[in-house]
Amino acid sequence: MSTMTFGRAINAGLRRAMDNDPKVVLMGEDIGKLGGVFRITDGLQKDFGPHRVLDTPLAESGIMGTAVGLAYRGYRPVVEIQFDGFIYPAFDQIVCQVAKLHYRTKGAVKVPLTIRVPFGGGIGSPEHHSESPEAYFTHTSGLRVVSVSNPQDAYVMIQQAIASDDPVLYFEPKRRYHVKGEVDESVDLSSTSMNDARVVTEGSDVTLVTYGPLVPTARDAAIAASDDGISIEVIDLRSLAPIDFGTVEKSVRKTGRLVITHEAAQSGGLGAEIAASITERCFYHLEHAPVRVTGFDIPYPYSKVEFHHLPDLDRILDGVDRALGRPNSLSPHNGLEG
Amino acid sequence: MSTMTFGRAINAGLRRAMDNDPKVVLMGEDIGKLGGVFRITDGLQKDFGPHRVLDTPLAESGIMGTAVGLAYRGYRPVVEIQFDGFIYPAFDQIVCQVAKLHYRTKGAVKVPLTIRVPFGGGIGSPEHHSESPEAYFTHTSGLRVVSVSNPQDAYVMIQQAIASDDPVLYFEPKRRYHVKGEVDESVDLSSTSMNDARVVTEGSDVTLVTYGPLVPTARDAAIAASDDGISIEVIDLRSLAPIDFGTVEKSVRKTGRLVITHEAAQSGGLGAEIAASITERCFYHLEHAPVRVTGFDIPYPYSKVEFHHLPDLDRILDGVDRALGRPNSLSPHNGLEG
Amino acid sequence: MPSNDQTDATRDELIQLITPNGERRSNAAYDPWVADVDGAALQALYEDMVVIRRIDAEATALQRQGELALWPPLLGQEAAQIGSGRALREDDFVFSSYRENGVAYCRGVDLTDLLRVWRGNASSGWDPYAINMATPQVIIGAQTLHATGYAMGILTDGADSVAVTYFGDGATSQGDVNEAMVFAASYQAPVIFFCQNNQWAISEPVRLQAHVPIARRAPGFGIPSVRVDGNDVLACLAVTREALDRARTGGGPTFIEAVTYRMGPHTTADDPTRYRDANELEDWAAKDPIARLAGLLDSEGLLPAEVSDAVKATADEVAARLREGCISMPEPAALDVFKHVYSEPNSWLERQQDHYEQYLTSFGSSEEGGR
Amino acid sequence: MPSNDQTDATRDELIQLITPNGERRSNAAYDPWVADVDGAALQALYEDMVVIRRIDAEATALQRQGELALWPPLLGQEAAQIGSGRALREDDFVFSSYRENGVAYCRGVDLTDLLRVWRGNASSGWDPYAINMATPQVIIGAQTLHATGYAMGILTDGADSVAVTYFGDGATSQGDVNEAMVFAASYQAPVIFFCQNNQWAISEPVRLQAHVPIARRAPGFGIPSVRVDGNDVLACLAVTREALDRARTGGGPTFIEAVTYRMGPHTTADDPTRYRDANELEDWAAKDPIARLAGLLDSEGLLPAEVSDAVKATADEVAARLREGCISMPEPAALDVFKHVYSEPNSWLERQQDHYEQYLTSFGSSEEGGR
Ligand SMILES: Cc1ncc(C[n+]2csc(CCOP(=O)(O)OP(=O)(O)O)c2C)c(N)n1
Ligand SMILES: Cc1ncc(C[n+]2csc(CCOP(=O)(O)OP(=O)(O)O)c2C)c(N)n1
Ligand SMILES: [Mg+2]
Ligand SMILES: [Mg+2]
Repeated sequence: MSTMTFGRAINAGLRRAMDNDPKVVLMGEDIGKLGGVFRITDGLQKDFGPHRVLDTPLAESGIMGTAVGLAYRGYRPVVEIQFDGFIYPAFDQIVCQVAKLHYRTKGAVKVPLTIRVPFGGGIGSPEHHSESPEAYFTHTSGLRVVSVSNPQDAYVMIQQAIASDDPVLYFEPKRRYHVKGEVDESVDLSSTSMNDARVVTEGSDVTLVTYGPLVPTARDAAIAASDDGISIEVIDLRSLAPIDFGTVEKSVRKTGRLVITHEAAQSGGLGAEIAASITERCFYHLEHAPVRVTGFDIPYPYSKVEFHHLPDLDRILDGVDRALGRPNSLSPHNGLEG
Repeated sequence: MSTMTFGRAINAGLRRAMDNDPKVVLMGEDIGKLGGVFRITDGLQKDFGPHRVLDTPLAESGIMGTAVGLAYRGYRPVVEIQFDGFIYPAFDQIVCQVAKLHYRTKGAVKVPLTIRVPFGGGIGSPEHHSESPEAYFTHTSGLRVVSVSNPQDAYVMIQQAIASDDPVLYFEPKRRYHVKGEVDESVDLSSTSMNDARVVTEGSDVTLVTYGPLVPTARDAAIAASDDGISIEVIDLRSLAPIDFGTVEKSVRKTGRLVITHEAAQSGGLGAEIAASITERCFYHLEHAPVRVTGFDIPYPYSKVEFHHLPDLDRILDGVDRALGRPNSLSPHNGLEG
Repeated sequence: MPSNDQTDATRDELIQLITPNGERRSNAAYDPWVADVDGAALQALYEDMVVIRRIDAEATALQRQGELALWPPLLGQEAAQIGSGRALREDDFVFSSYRENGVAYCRGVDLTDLLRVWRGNASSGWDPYAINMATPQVIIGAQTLHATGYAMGILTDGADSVAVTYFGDGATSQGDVNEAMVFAASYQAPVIFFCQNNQWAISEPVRLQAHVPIARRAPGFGIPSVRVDGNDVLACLAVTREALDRARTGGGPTFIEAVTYRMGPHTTADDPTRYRDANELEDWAAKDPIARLAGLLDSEGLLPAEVSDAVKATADEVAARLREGCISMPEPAALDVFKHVYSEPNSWLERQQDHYEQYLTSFGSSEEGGR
Repeated sequence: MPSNDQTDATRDELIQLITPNGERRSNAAYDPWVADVDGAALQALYEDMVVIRRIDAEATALQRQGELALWPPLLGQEAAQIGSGRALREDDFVFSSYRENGVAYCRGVDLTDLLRVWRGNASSGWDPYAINMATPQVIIGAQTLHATGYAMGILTDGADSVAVTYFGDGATSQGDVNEAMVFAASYQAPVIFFCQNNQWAISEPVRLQAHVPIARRAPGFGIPSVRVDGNDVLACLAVTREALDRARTGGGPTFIEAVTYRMGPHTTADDPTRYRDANELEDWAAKDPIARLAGLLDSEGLLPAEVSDAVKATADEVAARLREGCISMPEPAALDVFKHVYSEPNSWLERQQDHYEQYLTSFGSSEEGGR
């Protein structure tokens, strides 16, 4: 057990994966000497050399396309996209090649690619640096998508993602990079699966589902709610595609109420899929429609107003109140004037 | 009133828009002399000249990016993407520029761009020629997304899309191009809005929501079901972002049951948003969880098996049975052996 | 050898070893690359070209007869594909577009595998590792990056094989192709960019894509390029061999523009009379790659009736096997749609497959083929 | 005039009119383009460069003091930006990246508008039509296509203005930039590609992006290019004027590579000591664009104390206004997040705004600013 930051845990996981398998190569902009703009790959080029840690030309489609070529040649590339908003030039290669190659070739060609994406807002940056594009990928058959919320998972799941023979998008909540936590580096990788959701805190009144950056916020909400006598079960999805609906279903059968929170825009976001699937699976156990607490249907806004867009503890609790039928912002006469 | 094919109706609408506004320019691959691979722009370059109907180099990002530049200069470009599966190289320009420019510049720059996308399957083509990528765009704030299902709407809505000061993705169900219908070319464009859904057939037992290529299939399902005494209300969404939930809600409050069908993959598809939103809006009126009848979570398959992937009349009726709690494929003992 | 110190005028020069009339033309730089090509080798190249043209004709016929949904003919491009394809070593790896049936033939593709996609029975025809050739790429230009990445892997492995990517004149407009050149130059990857400039991208003439000869593009990225008569099989062989040698010996990427002509439609669904002149077709017919080699062989007494008859017989036999493979292809099973989406289990898809199986069972038909 | 018949060696030549020591160097081809630049004009260019360096320093200071979240310094690139920016006509239109604060200054930008984005108060600073300059583009290379499309519109309009796009050495690797050249060449659009090769893309040296000098890239697309000393304001003015003239008179696009150096960090968040040598910085300091022009002015007696004092006073005054504009910028209102997503009403967003207003009201705070 050692204490390390979130960012350091990913670094340690990458290092372990590279130690274990000489076919693992890292690719990306500024990941070599600089160690990446977030320093996640710090020291790796120095230790593994420029053939294992490649600074690439500034072209995301080029990075993704050459990574596919390396996969054809038997490598396991780990691509860093510098910021969420810069993944789109690579979208064609991801959707048409990375996602489809295994299907296209009836399994002859494997694409064991890991795509690391620092994502989400709250860091006070300009446009394109704070987006949550995960729903584009969870709707893309052939890809796996995970998101991590704490250093231990970050350490383990980056290795599981790299070990997977399927392509995996690995979403890192960049505003949590400096959060510290305990990491057990001796853990057996096969003892857990990145496909399984995790119950963060048990509860009996409401199920609160989230992932990535909002997991700590959700946990805080559960603590705050418990002061009001409300018992929230917080679930960290970890895998966003496929989602471990079994775990969510089990919880909702117990609580009868579901709140989902994410930073991405509401319409067509992952919350829609979760609400729809859980309604399908446990309609008769639901006592209220699933409630979504999400970013608005807007481009990511400038930083002075970003905390309006981002769900926070208060908005989550308001959603919990809605799910419970308690007085909330949408009840009649909610305001001071009311 | 005249009878024309779906494709011809779009051609007539484009011609009308170009006649009315000299700033309307068409761009795309092979749209000039050839008139497009589906002949939708047939004759337009001949009549309006190569400055109004531009054959472009073979580069979708280039087409979209230069269209943005033309919009900056006051033009209203109408871009043709040759097939659904070729839109991804333009994804970055669509998501980061087309969708965000108006927001970015506080309304100073308008992007009255129309992006025409022949979409959907059922035409026996190889990979990348039969996709339904609409959910990527309905999740992208700043865009409007519509889909048309009959010649009259095709004629009117292409003009409304072009007239809109917002960017519009206009999805054309390519397997219906040759379907004929009545088109009233004298219709007043402002008498209808492309934002409104349309009730295709009224019904009282189940609401069946769809758009684009499956509208005729849904209508056929309603006819078939009526033989069994089941009354289906079919809704053609027309606008996919935003969706006219008012119309759907009204219907579901009446029927208490909702079936959604689309060709796109289920997970993260538009059906999820519709199910989630309608559950939020009329939870207490629902007698069954919304049912989705969609494509599978697979890359679009090769043509010999594509009709397994595509929802058809039987699968829709099976979904209707599920929504009604009637015996269906998921009931115990459904099969011959059962 | 092409160099960065040339002027564009020299770069535009078309390498030609056999004239359209079938005369051998000497070229000090490239003759050495084909010095070993004797009469038998020339006859073999001739047979290859005749066979792939026959395959093309047969496939086109199969499409007309409804046995194939679509076919992209290579008619006119036989020399470019055989000349380059026959230069390759088994451990080289090809990343092509959809029109390179001739290259696939050189790689030893099973004939039936050529047709699976176009009959609608599969999304691709063969196991890429079986013949060291990726299956056809539909997204224009995408494969050039795959080739470059593969070549980066060759470098890291310390091997001396080469990745070869084929694409068209239209493809040169795509960002991916240009990014591939950036990466290839930056890492000095052993990759050959083989552009078949067949003058057309569906209905668009090459001048819409490129304002100057395409071969000029690569030197701007630091990649030597060469412009070759794409209807001259010997010249295509020579320039490809030179490029392969450069790549194998640490010299990095090369760009080859093979100037040729698509004599048929873009695909069987296309009608080229809508957009191009009959005269143009005639001009190019006079430069036919097969007639040209036949002329040379003939003038050297290498094409007696027994040889040409034998070639024709081989071509007929191949065509018969092709047809047989086509019509006897087994139909896919319904549940095949779910296979190979992932290599590892996926709960979403398993549930959907499960439901669909139940659905089919409700009709009593779970093992039925396409409906 | 650059031409397609040059060899690469001539293409690599660096156009220079003022040496690093401040001596005027004659150049038969480019002297005529700056024949009208008299002492007063040179003094004005000097003032511009001093002022934008002062703006840069002030903004950097504001960032250090927590008034700005981030700032991308242009330190070292003053000549490239002022030389090109001052060549433009009002009806030309600029599409730049994020570092062209000097160009924006030439376009007459309101000083406070320069800072809105970096203070986090807006997604962009100004109305593009007010100064005929698009707001900074963050997606590397995307703006080059916008410029090309705009230029296509100029052509259709029959106007003689020009679109000018700025981008970095790193950007040349992006597909978009290369596609922009394809389109520009194909339509012969009046657009100038102005690449500031400042040697670095964050931590990546230019040799990773380009294996040969960047100016060689464009001729391969059929676009004439010129390589200019980017630290020489007069040379930058000259080559830009030539390119503008070509574009206005139907000669189509031009590519300019301005060879310069980013003397500061990539942004205030960057630490260049992690990846580059102090020596390199020293070498480039010796070629400083402002010192160089000061040297020339001085040698011609055009920089007496009263002139340099006046310039300094102007710069200080501008800096003071910049600071004042920064700290007195009004805070955005909460509901501004919902504005301008669409130009026409949108039911989804209206509902969300409505709910959020109710939510804020439940705290009694709907008109409050950022929390
Ligand atoms: C990204 C993308 N855009 C458009 C298409 C449609 N398309 C298929 S082939 C083709 C023309 C290709 O021309 P070229 O590269 O010259 O190759 P050729 O067909 O002549 O061999 C087009 C536009 C596609 N397949 N992929
Ligand atoms: C598509 C995209 N990828 C990555 C980035 C992150 N990024 C911002 S600036 C930069 C380097 C740009 O270098 P260059 O083009 O030389 O311009 P300079 O900063 O030197 O002016 C990178 C990689 C981005 N903004 N956009
Ligand atoms: Mg071609
Ligand atoms: Mg730079």
